[in-house]
Formats: sequence, C-alpha cells, structure tokens
Amino acid sequence: MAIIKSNERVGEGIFLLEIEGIFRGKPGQFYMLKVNDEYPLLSRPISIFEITEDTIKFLYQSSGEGTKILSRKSEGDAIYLRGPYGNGFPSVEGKIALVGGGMGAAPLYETGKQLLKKPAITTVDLFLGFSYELVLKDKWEKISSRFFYDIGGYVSNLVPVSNYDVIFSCGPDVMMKKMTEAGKANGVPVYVSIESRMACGIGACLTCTCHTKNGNRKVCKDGPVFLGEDIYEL
Amino acid sequence: MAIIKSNERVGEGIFLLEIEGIFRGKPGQFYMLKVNDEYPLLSRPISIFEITEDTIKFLYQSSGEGTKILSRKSEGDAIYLRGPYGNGFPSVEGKIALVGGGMGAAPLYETGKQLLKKPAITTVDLFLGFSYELVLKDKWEKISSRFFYDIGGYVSNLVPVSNYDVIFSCGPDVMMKKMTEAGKANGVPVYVSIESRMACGIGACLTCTCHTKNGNRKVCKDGPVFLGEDIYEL
Amino acid sequence: MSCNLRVKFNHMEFKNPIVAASGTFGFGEEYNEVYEVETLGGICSKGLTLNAKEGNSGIRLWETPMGILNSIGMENPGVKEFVRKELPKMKKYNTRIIANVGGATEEEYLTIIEELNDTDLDMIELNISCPNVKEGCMAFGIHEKSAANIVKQVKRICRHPLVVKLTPNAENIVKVAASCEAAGADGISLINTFKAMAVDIEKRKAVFENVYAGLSGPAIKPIALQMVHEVSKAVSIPVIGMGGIMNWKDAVEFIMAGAHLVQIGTVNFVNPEAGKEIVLGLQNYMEKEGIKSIDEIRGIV
Amino acid sequence: MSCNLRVKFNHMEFKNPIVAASGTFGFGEEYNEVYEVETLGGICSKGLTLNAKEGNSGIRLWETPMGILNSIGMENPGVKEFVRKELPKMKKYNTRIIANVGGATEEEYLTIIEELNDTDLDMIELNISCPNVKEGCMAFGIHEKSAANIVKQVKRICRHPLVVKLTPNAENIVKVAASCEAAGADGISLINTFKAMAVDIEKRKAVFENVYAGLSGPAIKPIALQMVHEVSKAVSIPVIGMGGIMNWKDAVEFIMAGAHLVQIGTVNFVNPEAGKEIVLGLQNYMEKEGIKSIDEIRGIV
Ligand SMILES: Cc1cc2nc3c(=O)[nH]c(=O)nc-3n(C[C@H](O)[C@H](O)[C@H](O)COP(=O)(O)OP(=O)(O)OC[C@H]3O[C@@H](n4cnc5c(N)ncnc54)[C@H](O)[C@@H]3O)c2cc1C
Ligand SMILES: Cc1cc2nc3c(=O)[nH]c(=O)nc-3n(C[C@H](O)[C@H](O)[C@H](O)COP(=O)(O)OP(=O)(O)OC[C@H]3O[C@@H](n4cnc5c(N)ncnc54)[C@H](O)[C@@H]3O)c2cc1C
Ligand SMILES: Cc1cc2nc3c(=O)[nH]c(=O)nc-3n(C[C@H](O)[C@H](O)[C@H](O)COP(=O)(O)O)c2cc1C
Ligand SMILES: Cc1cc2nc3c(=O)[nH]c(=O)nc-3n(C[C@H](O)[C@H](O)[C@H](O)COP(=O)(O)O)c2cc1C
Ligand code: FES
Ligand code: FES
Repeated sequence: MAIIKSNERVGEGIFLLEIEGIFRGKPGQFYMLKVNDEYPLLSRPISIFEITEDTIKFLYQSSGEGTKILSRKSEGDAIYLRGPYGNGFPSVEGKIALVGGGMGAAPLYETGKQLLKKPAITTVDLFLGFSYELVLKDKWEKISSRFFYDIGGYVSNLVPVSNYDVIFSCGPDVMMKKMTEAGKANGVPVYVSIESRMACGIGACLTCTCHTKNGNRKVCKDGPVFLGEDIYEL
Repeated sequence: MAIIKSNERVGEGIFLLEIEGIFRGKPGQFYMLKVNDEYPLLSRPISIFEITEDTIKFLYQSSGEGTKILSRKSEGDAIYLRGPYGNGFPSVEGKIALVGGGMGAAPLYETGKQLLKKPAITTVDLFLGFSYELVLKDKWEKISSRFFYDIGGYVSNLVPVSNYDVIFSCGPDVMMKKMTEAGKANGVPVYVSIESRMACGIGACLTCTCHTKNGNRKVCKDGPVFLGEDIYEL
Repeated sequence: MSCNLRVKFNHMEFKNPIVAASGTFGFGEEYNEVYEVETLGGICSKGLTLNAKEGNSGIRLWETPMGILNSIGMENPGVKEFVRKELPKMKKYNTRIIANVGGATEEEYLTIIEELNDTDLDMIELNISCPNVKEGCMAFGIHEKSAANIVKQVKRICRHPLVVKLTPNAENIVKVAASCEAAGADGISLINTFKAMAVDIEKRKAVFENVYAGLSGPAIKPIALQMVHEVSKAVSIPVIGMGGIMNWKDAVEFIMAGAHLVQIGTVNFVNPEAGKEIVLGLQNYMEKEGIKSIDEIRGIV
Repeated sequence: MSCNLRVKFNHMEFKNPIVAASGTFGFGEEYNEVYEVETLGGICSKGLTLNAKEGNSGIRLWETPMGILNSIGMENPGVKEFVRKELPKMKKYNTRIIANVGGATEEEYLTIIEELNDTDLDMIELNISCPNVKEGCMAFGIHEKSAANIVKQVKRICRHPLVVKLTPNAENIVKVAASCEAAGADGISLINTFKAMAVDIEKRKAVFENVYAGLSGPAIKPIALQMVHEVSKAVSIPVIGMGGIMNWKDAVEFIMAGAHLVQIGTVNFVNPEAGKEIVLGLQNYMEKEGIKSIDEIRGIV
C-alpha cells in the first residue's frame, strides 16, 4: 500500500499522480496501479513519468472506470503499486529523438531526463502530439535539447528522421507504425512502447501476448518496448 | 449524493457520521446509505441518530465490508442517502423507558431528544447496555430524564418495568424479547425496533419480510418498529 | 427528437424496451413514489402462485461480489388477490403490464392462467425458472421436454400473449428456447437467477435455509449476455434479455446481442431511479448516434 | 503449532489445500519471484496441447463487474517443450506439480498423456472444459457420455493420478462428475470458466474475436460453490474446488462445501501474493478455531 501525495488535474481528463516513497525503475518501465481494495479487480499498467529521490509520478488519462476512480482520489488516500515491470528503453548513444502522442508522452519524461545527463548522448529532441492541448507546458523543455509539439495534427510529420541515431516512440499505433516506416527508410532504429491489456503484469497469464517477427512475446515482460520493425508489418 | 462533513471514531469500531443538508425523518426511522458508487451494490440501513437544522447524524458500527468501507471515508467524500424510510416509533404519553443494547442505542438518541420536549411526556428514562464501553458518554444524559448504563451485563435487568407507561426497545433479539416478556407481565406495551437484511428499503422486494402474529410484514415499510408481542413468541 | 424508442413485440407495441423484472419491483406501487413508473416500457408483476405464499423463512438475502443471492421463495398474495387488488392499480399506469406466473404443478399453472384469462393484462411471463421453491417451477425449465410440455398445455388455454422465462440452469438453454418456440410460445425471456450458494463459515452452515438461492446482478451479466445472444440467434420469436443490467450501456449490449426488450431487476435495489435513468440514457444515446429506431441495432452483434 | 494443513488426496499427500490454478500461474517461475511458490500445496501448469499453440488473436482480456473474461486460447509451448524445459524447473519446487492437459481430439489427449507418462509429475488434470478453443476440449465436458469416454480412454494408458476438470457449461455437471468417477477418474476439479461475452457498443461488435470468452473471478464464486457442493455430495472421489476464491475465507467456504483441495486463479492477478496469504490465513484460522485437521471441516455444510 502506498499513500497518495497529490493527484492533480493538469489537463482535460489528465492527471499527475504523485506518491511518496523510494521507488525503483528505469525509463519506459511501468507500474501496475490498483486503485481500490475491491473494485475493480485488476491493476492498471501506467508508465513511470518521473522518479525523484523520494517520490514517483504518473501521468495518466481518466478514460475508463478504473482511471476514473483513480482520478477521484486525493492526498492521503491509499493505492496499491507493483513494479517496476517491463524492459524499458534500451541504452543508446548519439542523437536521440523522442516522439510521443497523447498519453504516450508519459514515459518520455523520465527518459529525456536521464538521457540528457548521459555523456554519450549528444541530442535529445522531443516531439509531442496532443489532440486538444499541451499539458505540463513548463516541464518538457527541461528534459530535452529541443522541444516541438503539435496539437491536432500528426506529430510524426515534424520529425527529421535522418537527423537521429535512434528514435524512441510511444503513442497511438498508427503513429508508431509511421515512425517505424520512416526509420526504416532512413536506416534509423525505432523503438516503440506498445500497449496491451494486462492481468498479471509479470509474464504468467499470457493476456498481453503480441505477435512479433520473432514469435509471440509478452508485452509486460519482454516489452513494452520493442524494435518497431519486429512489431509492425511494413 | 451527499457530502460527508465528518466521520469520527467514537469508540472501538464505532463511528459517528455527520452529513450536511436539510433532512427529514422522525425517531426510529432509517436511511439507506450507499457507501460507494460501484461496490458493494446494496445500501446499508442505518437509523437516524440525530437530525438538526442543517445536518443528519448516524451512529454505526463497522462490522462487515460495507460499513468498513464507510468507516474509511472522511470529510468531503461522497455518499448516497435515501430515506427516511420505515414507520418510526409511535407517539406516546406518560412515563417512557428507552432500552437499547449495542448499536440499538442509535435510534434512541433522537427519540429521547424529541420525547423530552413533549408536554405529554413526564419521564424519559434511558437504559443502555454495551459489551465493552460506553460511547458518546456526554450526550446521553442530555436527552433523558435519567440515564443508566451497563457494560457487559444485561441492561434489561436494570429496568423497573412497572414504573413506565410505554417502553421502546432496540438491540439484540434476546434483549428485546426479554423486555417484551417483562412488559407483558406488567401490562406495559413494549415497542421494538427490529433488524432485517434489506435490498430495496421501500417495500417492493420482500427480502425483509418478518413473520408477525398478524401475518407477514415488511420490516422496511411496516416496521422497523413493531409491538413486541406481535413479533416474539412468548 | 427524431429517434423513437418504440419496440414491436410481435403485434404489441412497447413504448420503450425497458421493463421492470419480476420480483424486483413489487407491483410498481412503491417505485411509483420514486418516479412515474409509466416511464418504463412495461412492468412485470411479482411471481404469482395460485394461493397466497408466505415465502421462505430464514435469511432471504446475501450480498456477493457485485451480485446478490436471494431466497424469497415466491412470497405473493396469490393470483386472485392479484386480480382483485393489484392489477387494477397496475392498469392505471400507462405502460404494458405483464403477469409473472409460477407454479408447483402443471395443474397449478393452468388454473392461474384461467384466473388471468379474462383480465386486461398485456402479457403473461411463464416462470419455469425460479430456483427458490422446492417444488415445480424451475424443474419445468431444466429439460426441453418438460418445458415444451408445460408451454403446450398453457398455450392451449391462455388468451394472453405468452412469454416463457428460462433458467440459466437449463441443461441446454438454446434447446429449451427452441422447444418453447415449437410449443407455441410468443416470446422467450431470459435469464432468471442462477442456482448458487454461500457458506457462513462462522456458523459452519449454509447461509440459506434452502441451502441454494438465486444469484442476480452485474456479476452474472457476461453469462446472461452470452445466453441471450445464443438464444436470439436460435429462435425467431422475440426475446426479452436480462441479467445484471445496471445502466443504458448494458441495455444496449443486450439489444445488440439480439434482445427486443430488456428487463431490469437488481439495479432497482441499487438505485431506485435506475428505470427512469436507463430510459433517458437510451434515448440520449440514440439521439447522439442518430439511431432512429431500435431495429437498427438489434442483434447486430 | 498443533494444527496441520496437510490433505490426503487419495494416497497422495498435499502439504496444504491451496493449489495454483491452471493458466493463471504460468509454470510458477514468475510468481516464484514474488514469493516462494513451494508455500503452496501444488501448482497446475498452463493447459498443454500436443504442439505449441499461438493462442487467440485480438483482445484477450476484458474486465467485468468483479470478474474477468479471458480468451487466451491455450497459448502454450506444447507438451514436449514442457517436459524438456518447464517441468524440470517446476520439479525443483518442493510442492505437488500438476499438468493440465487439453486437446482437440481424443487422439491428441492420448498422445499428450503418453508424453507425460514417464515424467515425475504428481498428477494430471484433464481439461475437458476450456471454452476458448474452437475444437474439442470443452466439447468433451458438456455431456456425461463424451466425458466418460475420454476419461476411460485416458485412464487406460495414464500412469499418473488423473483428475478431470469440469466445465460449468456442462448440461448436468453432477452427472458428468459421476460418469467420470465411473470411468475411473481419481478426482474431479471444478469449475473452469463460464462461457460468457461482452459487447463493445461503440464498435457495435463483440469484444472478442471468438465472440465468446471465459468468465472467472469472484463474480462466479456463488455458482462455483454451489456446483462444488452438489458434486462433492454426489461422488466419492476427492474434489478440487475453485471459482472466484479471493482469500482464506472463500477457501474455507469451498472446503466446508466439500472440497479436498482448492485452486486459486484470478486472484493471482489481483494480488500476486495471494497464494501465500491464503495459506497463512488458513493456518491462522485453524489455529484460532482449534481445528487440528482439515478433515474436521471438510464437507460439513
Ligand atoms: C505498459 C503500459 C503503459 C501505460 N502507461 C500509461 C500512462 O503512463 N498513462 C496513461 O494514461 N495510460 C497508460 N497506459 C494505458 C492505461 O493502462 C489504460 O489507459 C488503462 O489501463 C485504462 O484503464 P481504465 O480503468 O481507464 O479503463 P477500463 O475500460 O475500465 O479498463 C478495463 C480493462 O482494460 C484495460 N485497458 C483498457 N484500455 C487499455 C489500454 N489502452 N492499455 C492497456 N490496458 C487497457 C485496463 O487495464 C483494464 O484491465 C499504459 C498501458 C500500458 C500497457
Ligand atoms: C432498520 C435498521 C436500522 C439500523 N440502524 C443501525 C444503526 O443505526 N447503526 C448500526 O451500526 N447498525 C444499524 N443497523 C444494522 C446495519 O444495517 C448493519 O450492521 C449493516 O447493514 C451491516 O452492513 P456491513 O456492510 O457491515 O455488513 P455486510 O456483512 O457486508 O453486509 C452484507 C449484507 O447484509 C446486510 N446486513 C448485515 N448485517 C445486517 C444487520 N444486522 N441488519 C440488517 N442488514 C444487515 C447488509 O445491509 C448487506 O446487505 C440497522 C439495521 C436496520 C435494519
Ligand atoms: C429479490 C428477487 C426476487 C425475484 N423474484 C422473481 C419472481 O418472482 N419471478 C421471476 O420470474 N423472477 C424473479 N426474480 C428474477 C428477476 O426477475 C431476474 O430474472 C433476475 O434477477 C436477473 O436480472 P437482474 O440481474 O437484473 O436482477 C427475482 C430476483 C430477485 C433479485
Ligand atoms: C487467464 C486465464 C487462463 C486460464 N487458462 C486455463 C487453462 O489453460 N487450463 C485450464 O484448465 N483452466 C484455465 N483457466 C481457468 C482457471 O484455471 C480456473 O478454472 C478459473 O479461472 C476459475 O477460477 P478463478 O475464478 O479462481 O480464476 C484459465 C483462467 C484464466 C483467468
Ligand atoms: S500481463 Fe500476464 S503475461 Fe503479461
Ligand atoms: S427491503 Fe425490500 S421489501 Fe423491505
């Protein structure tokens, strides 16, 4: 059990949840959040947004029933956390582009933050696309070399793919597929973080199976980050 | 939907819930409290403890799952109330004894408070029995002519039945049966407030049926207050 | 408003597809104090037996995870008292009135039907599915043969449209439905409650005196929906779907699965205004989606 | 500590009655990182088929009120790979290892059994109850005749104790249980998931590609308990009960209803430490109540 420090509305139906404690995890990994004792049964997989010395933060959208219940919680309320789970983004070098759409932005924050600190990384350009509004305006510039965003259009169009050594992408499938295609055309590896419904979160139940070029993989354990080419039929 | 003003622990597993608003209801009636949106499904019947100009209060024990969930709520949390339901205590005259055991004390508070104000009432003696501790010590004397209590014994033994014109009783079945017997022996009518599991609370589902001398009755609508003689085989 | 919620159930029109389920709505009177019950498409009476019934003793209700177990045991005033006292009051509501009929023997069913023949009911729901009485009722609904037989006997004398209410405890509910259709039923309603139980581990006893009781509520919805889907595809008479409907979305699921009408039971206890809210929610949904008639979405899954 | 949790299942002893249910625990490895899985009385493998299976495509999971619908479709590495790679790892845990065996045809079942005959498994759970594969499996478990037949064939060659896992979709689960006993089964386990469904009203389509999926979790517990109660009374071989067990109290309910062992499935997803907690909770309960052996409470309801 963990105690909520804050759960702030930062955009239309979008919340930033902060929980005190010492938490582990690397960029691209996720936690399973159980929002109530009894109902609903299953935990929700939510990416690490930020980890500091004494807190962990999640950026999430209140879409279905579980996240709606979560969005009504406030300081002092209990919540259950399990994690970190999944592989996270691989370690890379050179010039990196981070491309996020919608809530796909969430895992890119800690990712950018940590990449920026690495000597082997020369550039971290961040490209975010939102449908309605840019959330957490002030934060994104701090964790990127350059920050570009787009409201209502296709953020993938903004990315000068050939400028980069590696691209990390998270968001709607169409977007990630597009990035993968563009990456392939330019010889740039594209890593995508994909979503799947999850029950156990630890690789035992096979509800999150995805078909890859190398056979079935578990999104919760072998992913959520995969090489785009292994996932999408191009 | 109503908003909780306070939900204070006043004894071992016993809570006083206060809700702001203008509420109706007479002594012995109850409300159906739904403690959560989704789970559990059913509302819990809880007697009116006190009604003031701008609040309603309930005294309840956290016993099973629903009341446990309720006990974790605090100021500002939402709750759903329906009522008032049931018949409540009848209007009476003369010397009255109120005899409560355990949470059966709850409906006697507002009862005493209102009886004390009536010119036709000459005495309101309050007898309460608890298993472990007396809760809300300061409050009971204010709504009674004389206040007696007992911890761990049989409160019914304390009642000089023949001194009274009418007895109202609420608590464990054994206690109410004893009072009914004593009343009968002394020619004093005893009204009892009985419990039953309830689904609808309004008389439609027949889950709360109790067998009385006059045939089946609905505790939620025809009760919860009955003449003891009609309920118990003496 | 260009959409309409009307539903044709054979030749009879319902103003909307939301009907109060038997046993959860009394005879409508109590809920009419909560909202105008004629907002609903119809109301099913509490299950009626020939003579008044006291119902079961002991605990009658137990809550389970998102479900309830009940063991009412068909407490009701008997059909004569229903006709004398309750039906005239029900008929004042401008909505379809359905009498739910249970029985321990074929003879009892037939006598009740006769008592109801000359009344101005809209429909009879033949309950061969109640798990809470020791004799008859659900026993008729387990096998397709016994079901077909009772339906045939009843149809022979019944002057009202006859819907047969099935039990999920049937050996093969699709076969039972088909055999009821073949025996002349005008419609099928499903599902009644599941045979289920709870144990009081402190007392080391079954919670209910009858040991088994009937499970209803959202817990059973996914199974009910599956059965409604399968039965709707298998019969050509109209189907009334139910089991765990809590809101208009659930109602739409049942309609898309093939139901002409849906009934709402347990939800009336959870929220007494649910009937009204579901009708409004459905109307709202249809307007937003530009669905002009429920026929457009019925059975599209 | 004077109480003990040991259970005799025919001649085989389980250190306690809590067993991880097939398909919800992988082959134990992942959960062994959460707690020592040998805390459990036993572990059932994921359902095994002859050849590796990719499982179903499309959505595989949908949450329902206190239940989950799954449509995994028996994804598994195939029996040979199981024997080669998974079983040796499982055997390192000091607990009973049960292989859950599914098949599309009688021949497939028999070949799998042969592949398992010379391994040091403790038990085989014959899965004739999975609703998520298009061919075979559950089809064998619907009727008592087909169930008895497959059990008889399997028993003829099987060198391990054989428990048959039943489906709540059986036409008459008590008869199926009795016929499995008569055909030589050493035990019965029940229940597998219920055939059920969900509709995506926005897409106007069934949620699952297979349309129907399997319902598990606390929602079904009252029905599962009823079936375990009825089957336990009807057979004299030991019974493994399951369906919606969430905590030690639920486990006690199943034991009081007649189960020798219980399996825990969905709860592993809700709380990965549930297995350990349930074993401890049960032990605690027995100590407090002065119950020296589970035999004292089994079937007392
Ligand atoms: C690895 C991973 C990381 C994620 N990180 C984030 C994040 O940082 N911020 C954020 O807002 N969202 C994130 N998501 C998506 C998030 O998990 C879903 O939006 C959420 O589970 C929906 O739950 P609900 O209660 O709103 O919906 P409901 O409709 O009540 O959910 C019902 C069930 O379906 C599952 N489900 C529904 N939609 C999704 C989905 N898109 N992905 C996975 N499961 C789903 C739920 O987990 C639940 O089991 C992530 C998903 C994955 C797989
Ligand atoms: C008219 C009336 C007035 C009441 N007034 C009070 C009061 O003022 N203070 C107070 O503490 N309690 C009161 N009770 C008892 C209270 O309703 C139960 O303690 C409560 O419903 C238990 O719910 P739970 O969630 O703790 O238990 P659970 O075990 O989770 O309940 C499961 C189901 O059983 C029902 N149930 C369980 N125990 C009882 C019971 N003793 N009576 C009725 N239903 C029960 C619940 O309502 C629920 O539907 C009253 C009961 C009635 C009928
Ligand atoms: C308390 C209660 C009483 C019921 N009584 C009857 C009845 O008399 N006749 C009948 O056919 N069904 C009866 N039912 C079953 C319901 O009509 C309905 O089929 C079932 O509850 C499933 O729907 P639900 O999940 O919406 O409640 C009863 C159900 C409940 C909960
Ligand atoms: C995701 C999932 C996968 C399952 N796979 C299998 C399986 O391979 N073989 C089997 O016999 N049962 C399988 N089951 C059924 C469970 O073993 C168990 O019978 C059922 O879920 C009821 O128990 P529960 O309510 O505790 O989950 C599966 C259940 C789930 C939820
Ligand atoms: S969520 Fe269970 S295997 Fe991935
Ligand atoms: S609770 Fe429904 S009739 Fe009393």
